Amino acid sequence: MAYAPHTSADRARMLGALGIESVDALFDDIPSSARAGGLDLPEPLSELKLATRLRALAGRNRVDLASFLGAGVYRHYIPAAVDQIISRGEFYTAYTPYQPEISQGTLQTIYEYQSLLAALTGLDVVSASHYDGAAATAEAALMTIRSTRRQRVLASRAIHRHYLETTATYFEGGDLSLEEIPTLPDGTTDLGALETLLADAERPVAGVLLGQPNAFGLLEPMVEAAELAHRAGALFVAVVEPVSLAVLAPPGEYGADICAGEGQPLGIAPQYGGPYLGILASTTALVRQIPGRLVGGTTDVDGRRAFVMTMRAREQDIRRERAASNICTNQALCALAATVYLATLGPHGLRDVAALGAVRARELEAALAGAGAQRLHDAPYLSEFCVSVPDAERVHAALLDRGVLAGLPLARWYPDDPVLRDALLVCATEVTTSDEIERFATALRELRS
Amino acid sequence: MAYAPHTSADRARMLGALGIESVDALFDDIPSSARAGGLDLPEPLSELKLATRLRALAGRNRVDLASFLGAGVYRHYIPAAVDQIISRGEFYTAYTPYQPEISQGTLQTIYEYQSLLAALTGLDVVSASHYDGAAATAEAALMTIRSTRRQRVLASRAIHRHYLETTATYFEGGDLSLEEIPTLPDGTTDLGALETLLADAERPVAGVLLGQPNAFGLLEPMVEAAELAHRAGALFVAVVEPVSLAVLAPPGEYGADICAGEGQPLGIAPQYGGPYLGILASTTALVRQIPGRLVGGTTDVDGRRAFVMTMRAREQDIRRERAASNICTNQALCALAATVYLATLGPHGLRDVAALGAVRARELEAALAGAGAQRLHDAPYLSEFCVSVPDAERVHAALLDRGVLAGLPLARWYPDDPVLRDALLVCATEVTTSDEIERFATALRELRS
Amino acid sequence: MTGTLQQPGRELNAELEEAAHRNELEVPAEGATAATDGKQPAPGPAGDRGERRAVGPSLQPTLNELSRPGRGGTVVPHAGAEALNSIPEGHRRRVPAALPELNEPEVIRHFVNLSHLNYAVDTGFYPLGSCTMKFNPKINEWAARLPGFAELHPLVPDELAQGTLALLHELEGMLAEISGMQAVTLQPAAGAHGELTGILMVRAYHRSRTDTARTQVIVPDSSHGTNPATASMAGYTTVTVRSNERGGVDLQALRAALGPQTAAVMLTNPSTLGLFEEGIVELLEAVHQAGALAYMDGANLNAVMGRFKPGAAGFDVMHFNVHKTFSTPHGGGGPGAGPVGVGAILKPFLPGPRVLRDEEGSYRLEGDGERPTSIGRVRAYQGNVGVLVRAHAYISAHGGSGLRQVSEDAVLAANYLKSRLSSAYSIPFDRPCKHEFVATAAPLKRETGVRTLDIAKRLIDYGFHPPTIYFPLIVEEALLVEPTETESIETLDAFAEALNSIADEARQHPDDLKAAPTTTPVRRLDEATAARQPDLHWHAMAGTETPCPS
Amino acid sequence: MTGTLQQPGRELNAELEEAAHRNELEVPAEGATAATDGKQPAPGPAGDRGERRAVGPSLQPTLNELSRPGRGGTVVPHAGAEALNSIPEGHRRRVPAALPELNEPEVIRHFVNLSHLNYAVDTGFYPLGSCTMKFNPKINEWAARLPGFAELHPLVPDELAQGTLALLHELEGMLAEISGMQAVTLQPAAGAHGELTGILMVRAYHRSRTDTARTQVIVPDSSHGTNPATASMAGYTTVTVRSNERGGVDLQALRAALGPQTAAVMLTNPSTLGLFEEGIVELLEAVHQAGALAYMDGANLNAVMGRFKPGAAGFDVMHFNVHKTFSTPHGGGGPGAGPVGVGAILKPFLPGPRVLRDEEGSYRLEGDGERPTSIGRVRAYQGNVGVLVRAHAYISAHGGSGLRQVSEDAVLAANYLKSRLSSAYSIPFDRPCKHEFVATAAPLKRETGVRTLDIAKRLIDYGFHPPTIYFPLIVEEALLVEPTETESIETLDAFAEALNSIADEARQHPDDLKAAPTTTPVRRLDEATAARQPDLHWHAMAGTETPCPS
Ligand SMILES: Cc1ncc(COP(=O)(O)O)c(C=O)c1O
Ligand SMILES: Cc1ncc(COP(=O)(O)O)c(C=O)c1O
Repeated sequence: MAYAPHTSADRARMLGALGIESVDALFDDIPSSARAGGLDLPEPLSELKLATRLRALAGRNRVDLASFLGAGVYRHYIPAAVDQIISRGEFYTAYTPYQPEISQGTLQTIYEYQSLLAALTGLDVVSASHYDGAAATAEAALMTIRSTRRQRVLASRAIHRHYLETTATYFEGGDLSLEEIPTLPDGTTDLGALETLLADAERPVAGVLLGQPNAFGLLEPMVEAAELAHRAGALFVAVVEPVSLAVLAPPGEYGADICAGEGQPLGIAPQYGGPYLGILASTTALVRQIPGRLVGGTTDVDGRRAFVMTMRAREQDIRRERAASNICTNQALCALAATVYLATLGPHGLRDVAALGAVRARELEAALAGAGAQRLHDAPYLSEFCVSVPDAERVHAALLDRGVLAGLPLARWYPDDPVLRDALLVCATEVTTSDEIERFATALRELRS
Repeated sequence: MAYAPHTSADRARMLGALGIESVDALFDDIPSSARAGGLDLPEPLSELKLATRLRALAGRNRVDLASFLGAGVYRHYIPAAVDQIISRGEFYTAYTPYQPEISQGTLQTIYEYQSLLAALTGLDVVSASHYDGAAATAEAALMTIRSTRRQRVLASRAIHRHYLETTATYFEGGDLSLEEIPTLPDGTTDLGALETLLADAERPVAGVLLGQPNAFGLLEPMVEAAELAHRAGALFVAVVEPVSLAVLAPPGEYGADICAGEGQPLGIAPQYGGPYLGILASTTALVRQIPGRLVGGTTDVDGRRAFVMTMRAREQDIRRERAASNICTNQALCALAATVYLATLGPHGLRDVAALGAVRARELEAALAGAGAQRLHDAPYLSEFCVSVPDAERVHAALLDRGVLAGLPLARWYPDDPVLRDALLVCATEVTTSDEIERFATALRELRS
Repeated sequence: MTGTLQQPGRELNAELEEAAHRNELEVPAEGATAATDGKQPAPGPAGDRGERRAVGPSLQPTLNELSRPGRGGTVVPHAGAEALNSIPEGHRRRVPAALPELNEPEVIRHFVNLSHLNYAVDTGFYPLGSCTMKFNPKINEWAARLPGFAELHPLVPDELAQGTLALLHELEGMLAEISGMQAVTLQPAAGAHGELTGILMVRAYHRSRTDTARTQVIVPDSSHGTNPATASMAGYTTVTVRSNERGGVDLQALRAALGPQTAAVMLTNPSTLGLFEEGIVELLEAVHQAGALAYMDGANLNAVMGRFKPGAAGFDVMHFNVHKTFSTPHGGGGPGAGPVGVGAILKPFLPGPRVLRDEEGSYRLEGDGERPTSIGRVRAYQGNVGVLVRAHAYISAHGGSGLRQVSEDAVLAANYLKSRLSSAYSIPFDRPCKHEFVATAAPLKRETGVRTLDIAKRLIDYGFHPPTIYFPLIVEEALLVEPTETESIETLDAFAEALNSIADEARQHPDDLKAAPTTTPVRRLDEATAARQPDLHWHAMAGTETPCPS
Repeated sequence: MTGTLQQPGRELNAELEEAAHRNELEVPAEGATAATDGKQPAPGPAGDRGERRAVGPSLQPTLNELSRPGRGGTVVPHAGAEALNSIPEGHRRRVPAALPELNEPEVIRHFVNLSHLNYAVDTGFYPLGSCTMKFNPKINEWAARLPGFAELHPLVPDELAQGTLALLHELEGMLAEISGMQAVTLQPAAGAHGELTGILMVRAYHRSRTDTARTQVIVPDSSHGTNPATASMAGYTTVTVRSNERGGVDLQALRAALGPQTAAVMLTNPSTLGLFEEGIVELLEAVHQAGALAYMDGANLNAVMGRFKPGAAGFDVMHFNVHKTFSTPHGGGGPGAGPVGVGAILKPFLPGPRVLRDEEGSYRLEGDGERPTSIGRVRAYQGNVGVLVRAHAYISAHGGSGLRQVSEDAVLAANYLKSRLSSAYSIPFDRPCKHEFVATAAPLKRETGVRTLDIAKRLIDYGFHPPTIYFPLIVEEALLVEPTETESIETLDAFAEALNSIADEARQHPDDLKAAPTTTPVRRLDEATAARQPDLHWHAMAGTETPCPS
């Protein structure tokens, strides 16, 4: 059998030790009416056939287009060091470090992950990972509710659609209320509207969530929004893209109590959606409310510095129904990838990644403007922005045939918005080449002429 | 700088400790007339740019054709386990295990390699690796000369051309004589001719070399050839393909004193020629003549079993000009790949690889015969054979355009042989598919009609 | 939601209390250090480290301690200061993030040396009960890294993603066949995430029938912590029912707890005691009779593939743990994946978007809002696809017969190991187990004072990862042992001999056990201080705030 | 050829003599075991193993010991018995090869655990002199595995191989620029192979001028063993000239040795003492005046890139060690690559086939017989291409300025380390060194009885790989230390402190040093028995001769 080392002699020896003739005897406890007769699945494949099959499937995906698609998931250069480390069996075939004496590798890398993210976010408590940016955003929203004992959360409309939808799904359970804060024509969150929403004394607000950069790539007035939230006794949650934190003000600095985000840009491949890395960080004041694993430094009986999972009474395996979350298995290996990525890039390398993205994006902006597609919004942006393209969905499809993946047609997410319906959300990163930008602009020009 | 961790502060500290102002002072010993002014090379590349450049270069190679090319280098399925192990830094960033206390990993895997090859070849002494099959063949020929103190070696014409040429180059140095034994029309070595060559008492023969399977894929009369060689006081050398040894009689059994071969089929990628694995094995009687590293079992001071390089007085670092060879750095990581490959396949898996090759080859033979290309030789073959195709080189080129790499046109190696000039040497392995065979036959049929 | 704003003081006490209960905060027993304060073999900085590590440096400094201003490689080209001119000052970070500065040689050596401090399936036997630490086939790692899979953006038009969509669709079908469920969603990222997805579907189902009085979820006392925690997250209160003396659910207690207020019963089967629920037929009947739905926690499916199909038996919903049953790696804590299978009545509520196959055999994702009954998204995209590729590969390698053999071998190994341990340890539920079994060291503790924790730590000295301990909570001094099918009989025997010899040691040298482990790079940790004075990230760092090169 | 049929008895004695001379066969000093026979922390099978290994099982059984009949995975489909029907009986293997039977979990764990017994650059400082154990960049590993490079068959028509051919052609140009040579062949698989290639070209050159009286090759007494061994393989006799008191070649002795019988002088520069040949100009003049050719062993090129070009200075031929200078991995002993650069006069003799570029920028391999002056092939195909891809990547990452910096940093580190060791050890040639330097423990040995071997073994306990010892042979109790440029100053300092502290230990606890290493999985080995009773492969094996399943 594929990976079981038992020979028939081994099986016979084990059955002999148990004094039974057949393994069937071990399944007698399944009531006969509930017994299954077998599995109707394709025949087993040898490794050779399996590799052939999987290579063929992978070959049916198209990853060769000039891509300007970001919208929360970004193509970045991943240093070769990352895969060398995360493909070490000592890391990827271990589990939750329950036995610290033989898990210092995992424990210390988590501690380092926490430290690196603390440096990026300016917040002191970083959980060891959540499922993805959407789940982390939902957990952040739930944290504000637990912490304030209020039931209502306000989230900017300009947060990633899927994060809002996921948060709404999570909110279903508790009959909690999630309301959208509208955006201004310049694409940023409407702070006036926020103020009004916060003013409803009947329905006090637990948390206010804004994205930075927001879903349109734009920079939000975080300082002001945080102030409004705090004035109303609410917590402020920043939903961030971590590479941007190399050049943008850290959430801890502008008053965020909690920061959530998608860690995929930190050395993790797109993989059609996962596994990714849910980032969740908070101030020390909220340490007892943060869900997920925390690793702390301590010493062993000889006084040697070492690391251990700590404050575990927040977690489900100890606190059960009173736990801060049901999370158990997390995305630790992705956190390790991010740790290796950040250690390899360093502060200046990460800044270069963010800054090159900004440079490429401006080159893209100019090229598209030259092809008649102007930016949709006025607010400043970092490396992703919206352009106005009449009949955007059709144009997007036509560009595919020319080898260009022209970002995301926003009609998909905002079908009812007359402005966004004709917009493409496009991004550039350090891997975007001038040649690709040129191809995009040329193809667009051709289509429009 | 790319991989040096020194900061300018570090450099200053080191210069300070040395009491010098500039590193230039450390190069004063280069006479000014011999000093170079710098290097005219392309600008340094970031890892991102480097990866882009190399991916582009790799993309200019064509590895997507249906390939029937073997001729000494074979496409085989390489289990994923092989790369997982050989990409472990503990293995590939270590060197020759001079310090056995901290090199048992390398030492034991070499011992295991020796053991596995001993099992395959039926010979007791296996060196830890040579550069490739050609170099191993040349070393084998030199061994026969050292051992017998004779100066003349006979090698079948049906040994891989390049191995013969390499041996000839090695023989240049010592004014040694290398003569070819002709082949019969059935493609095997002419034993009558061998007998005649051996009979020249003036010029006694040190060694007789035959390939099994030979360069045309055919099975040679090894038992008889070995007997003839031994009768003349010469040593007998088998030049083998290691996967075939899963199903063919082992050299030790038919009287080979030495076995040389190319280990590439044992889990090593083609890589346009290297690194490969030169296999060299001999009887115990020749242990003092075998060049290259040997690892032996022993115990440590506590009586614990362990491994160590042994009989090192054959090697250049101890014996200098009297060494058995100048070999120092070998192909250890390739030997490790072969070790993992054989451990993963096991005796039955390796036999299946060889047997599937035979099955596919017969399918290929039938399909090509159906397309009008008949086998050239009568002798039995394992999984590679010659077909007769008039104007073979032109046909071969035309097939490329149809996505078929139709083996090797033998005109390249035997331009003066009127029969081989119109032959293609084709092979099949377990990765050859019926679909590929069909494409070859169809394309050939089309070309000929 | 059950969360309340706790008083820090109260919370901390509660935490310490609970943790102490779990033997987590034990301060070292007296004499615990004695075993290592014999004289070092020799002085020198590595003399004392080396005693524990064969090769190379010992415990690694943290990255910040290795950092030096100005170090670093050139991964990407440098962008000049003007690159950010268009970003308003107020939005900009004023000083560079205090990330460490290292170059690649240091980074690699750091993590390689850290990796050596880990125990893992690739290094040894890891019988962590409830976690199914089976071997992770290497071809699966290769497959997940194929550029066609790895580089695919989750928001590409369907036509660019036909390979992955086909794979996901096939995998859904395979899991449906294995579970006997009608439909499967691959989105959840882990078992607990699958539980939440499943219970939210249950909630949506009852709500769709305007059956809003159902506010409770019933779980057995042997259940995994994620079950009650999930119920809470989904807005339910938890009712716990006790187990009977055979380790099954006490049917009478269950019947008493069931009622019109019951939304669902969450049952782990085989249970976390490693036992198949013998009364499964009656149990399901009772649940359904009460109008509740039956959730099966399928974390332990490794025991019953091809032998029991939860969907066919009548469960309405279940989750799979692909990082357990289908051998995707545990990754030091994750990622895994927790697909959910449902019966017909819950199908309309599956999270979106589903993967659909049209008649010509091409695949597409469901559109936004295409199925209004859906509970919506539970995550941003289609699932932990890189993990699911591995699961697909694993199932394909085995086929139906192979998976059935997997379960047979897992169960056989567990029963064999149980029999080998049953004289030195007490087996509370002595009937054939499934993939795992519980042993207890309670009698040994009464006799010798040695606790399960000590036994576990001592196993480390024998070269083994300890089983899960103190879980399930209902068994005193529990050892939950899950050998899986990928361990050889020689390994099982060696492990049994180790545990049996530890039982002897407990009688003869109990202090040795309390001092264990002695062979590890670090020894027992001061977990109390870790919790009382949290040190959750590094502070000072050489290299902080180096200005960027311009 | 120098080989003679030795009498086994004589040979063995000679071997033991030589090995003993190199301190290889030392039986353990008395008291050597004392350090570990203090009581074990506890009994149990891993108690004594665990003492040395942090995590996981200790020394690994060999594959045959793990083998069990009937085990194994399914890597390829099974072929029935009839598959071989067309192979005549007489040619067939009668019983299956006695390979071990394991399945993948066992294979992986076996090799992972073996890997933990290795010291490597990726785990620690490896200052093995003359070997340039620098860091191996990970991007290079990635590049070499790109399917376009890895899957290319060496005999494909040139049109299918344009990417690799372009890379090889570029690399030849880069190496020509670095060395100042006119042309480069990439074929040799290692330095020694390059030496043979180079000397065979020298031979072909002299022969082409019918200058057949040249039968000698001159090497300095500090030369690497491959130099004289190469001369022998190429049919020359070796003449050794002594070094002068500054570590250079004694020019007078060289002049005396040179004559019409001299084919070539092989000079390692910088030498294996880490010293640049100060008299290089005069030396080259003398060689050429004698009608001989000058061969430079370029193994130590890491010291002088951008500072010295052997070709420009007048060398006729040299080899590179890409696994040293250009950071391709050492692979536990190989593979490396040993390209050879030549000046104009040797260019016609380069081995074939060369890589040619035509005017339109496409590449081709030279045809068979296209250049009749060639010495012919030195191997089957174009070179260790997978290794050369890495070298190309390394050079591309650095550019010219970067390579010059590499050499500066390597030389600076070596001089710094030398200065830090110069009080505790004696430095025989106290002038600025290049990439490495020799220290000697001879005075310390006279004072304390502690030998260089003991110091080396003790360094292991400090967590370092020892330097090369007892080489070059001309320095008594030599330690040849090569830090390379990829080690941080902190590492250099820690290493210096370790060596200095060992010198103190030698005075205070000499027996501790003779017992070292004590922290390794195995301790000093009985090398005499290994040589006297060779055990070169396993014998019995469970699982031998299992019939194939049919
Ligand atoms: C019985 C049981 N249920 C649920 C879970 C939760 O699964 P996950 O850790 O994937 O969230 C686990 C895993 O530990 C488990 O053992
Ligand atoms: C000075 C010198 N020359 C030649 C060689 C031989 O090179 P290789 O080991 O690559 O054959 C070495 C390597 O050890 C060396 O150090």
